[in-house]
Amino acid sequence: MDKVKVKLFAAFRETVGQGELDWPLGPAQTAGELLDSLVGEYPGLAGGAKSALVMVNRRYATRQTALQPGDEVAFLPPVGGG
Amino acid sequence: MDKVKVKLFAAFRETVGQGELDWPLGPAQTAGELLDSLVGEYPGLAGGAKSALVMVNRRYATRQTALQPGDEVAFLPPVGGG
Amino acid sequence: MIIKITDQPLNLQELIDDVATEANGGVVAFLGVVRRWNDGPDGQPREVHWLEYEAYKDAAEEVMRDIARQVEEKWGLTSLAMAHRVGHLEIGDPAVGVAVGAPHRGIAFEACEYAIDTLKATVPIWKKESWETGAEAGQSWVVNKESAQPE
Amino acid sequence: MIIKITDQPLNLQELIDDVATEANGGVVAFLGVVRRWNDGPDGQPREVHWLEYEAYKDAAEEVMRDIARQVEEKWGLTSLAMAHRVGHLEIGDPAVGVAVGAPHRGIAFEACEYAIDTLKATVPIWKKESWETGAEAGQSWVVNKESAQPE
Repeated sequence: MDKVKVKLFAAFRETVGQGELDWPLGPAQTAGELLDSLVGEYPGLAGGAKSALVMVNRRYATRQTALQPGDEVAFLPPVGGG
Repeated sequence: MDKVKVKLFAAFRETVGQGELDWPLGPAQTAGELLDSLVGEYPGLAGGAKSALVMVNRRYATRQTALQPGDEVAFLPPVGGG
Repeated sequence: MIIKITDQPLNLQELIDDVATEANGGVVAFLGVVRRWNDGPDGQPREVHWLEYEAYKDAAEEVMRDIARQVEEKWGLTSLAMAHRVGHLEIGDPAVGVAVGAPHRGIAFEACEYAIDTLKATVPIWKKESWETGAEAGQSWVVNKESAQPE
Repeated sequence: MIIKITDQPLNLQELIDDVATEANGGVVAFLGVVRRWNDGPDGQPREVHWLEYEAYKDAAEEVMRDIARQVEEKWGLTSLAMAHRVGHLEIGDPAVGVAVGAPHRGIAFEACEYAIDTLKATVPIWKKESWETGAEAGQSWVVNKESAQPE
């Protein structure tokens, strides 16, 4: 089955218990759909999912961005650098 | 006779040939009047006198400032720091 | 052009030297230092014990390079250097440094402020704060009010 | 509070350390460096060989202290450090450094820009430039366009 690499940081990483997951990718799946499937598996993500930023292959993307097998998809809590 | 110390910098210092002068002070003389008497003695100052800034005792003053014996009076070309 | 996420202490002089060229007479630098007091979510000040910064390193450096490109597009003739530290930081430790060199200082001020504002909104870095108020203590992820929102 | 006219090389880190307190999370610094190219009075660029800065030292430090007081009055809760070098300077040498620390960075940017703008208008320091254009060469006192005018 096709897969993507999911990266999780900060509060999301703590909720899931790890910073990186291999995750199955359905046909023509978008980043938003993938996030929904993650929340289904890890309900603790539900609260933060709405404000999550999305990156695909280390570039900002949106929930509408279509994913390809092998993509690196990151869900980011609001940032706190500086 | 009462005197003031006159300080000259940059182009004014070069025109006069020195950076410090003891200068006679007339009764109730202002900084502007003192500058006029300096220009009388050193005509090379005439060109720059109009744009000269005035300090009395190391504080900005005006041509109307009345001088006291012993004051340190400085005539400054436009500044160029930074 | 120095652009980096690092777990080593920041050296602002290194950033300044990187942007102070023979053509750039004005260098403006910003240094963000860990403060002892920070406002909690209720607006009340909390005493900070330490911070722990975490970054999505490769992506963060890519976004920082984007900021440098935006600055060059907007103001031209500028150079920018930027570094952010990650890991455990104590009070007084520099967390972020930005230096901008430009032929004239007005541009350097504008570009440096734009760069740090944009960093705080968009660079994927997170900060966990260990705090106490006297009555309470805890560890919290602290979000920038400038943080970008999802579309 | 470091406020000084000096004939020694400037150390910006010293100024930054002076204003980076536990309360001041944001430090903005300006460094003015001798450029190789500067516009002559006709607006054409001239190559600079060296600069010679001269100051009315005691008065200059007094005016710089005034600027620090103005910054504190206008923005409060800030700290300012400022140093200007005098004597012979070569291309690339720092001539002036200003650092402002404040609890929030917006204030620090505003106050630092105000401080260097006001220094260039009012602090009694003069600059002789040794220049050449290829066709001509000379030494000239160069005036800031910001310089204060007599009342």
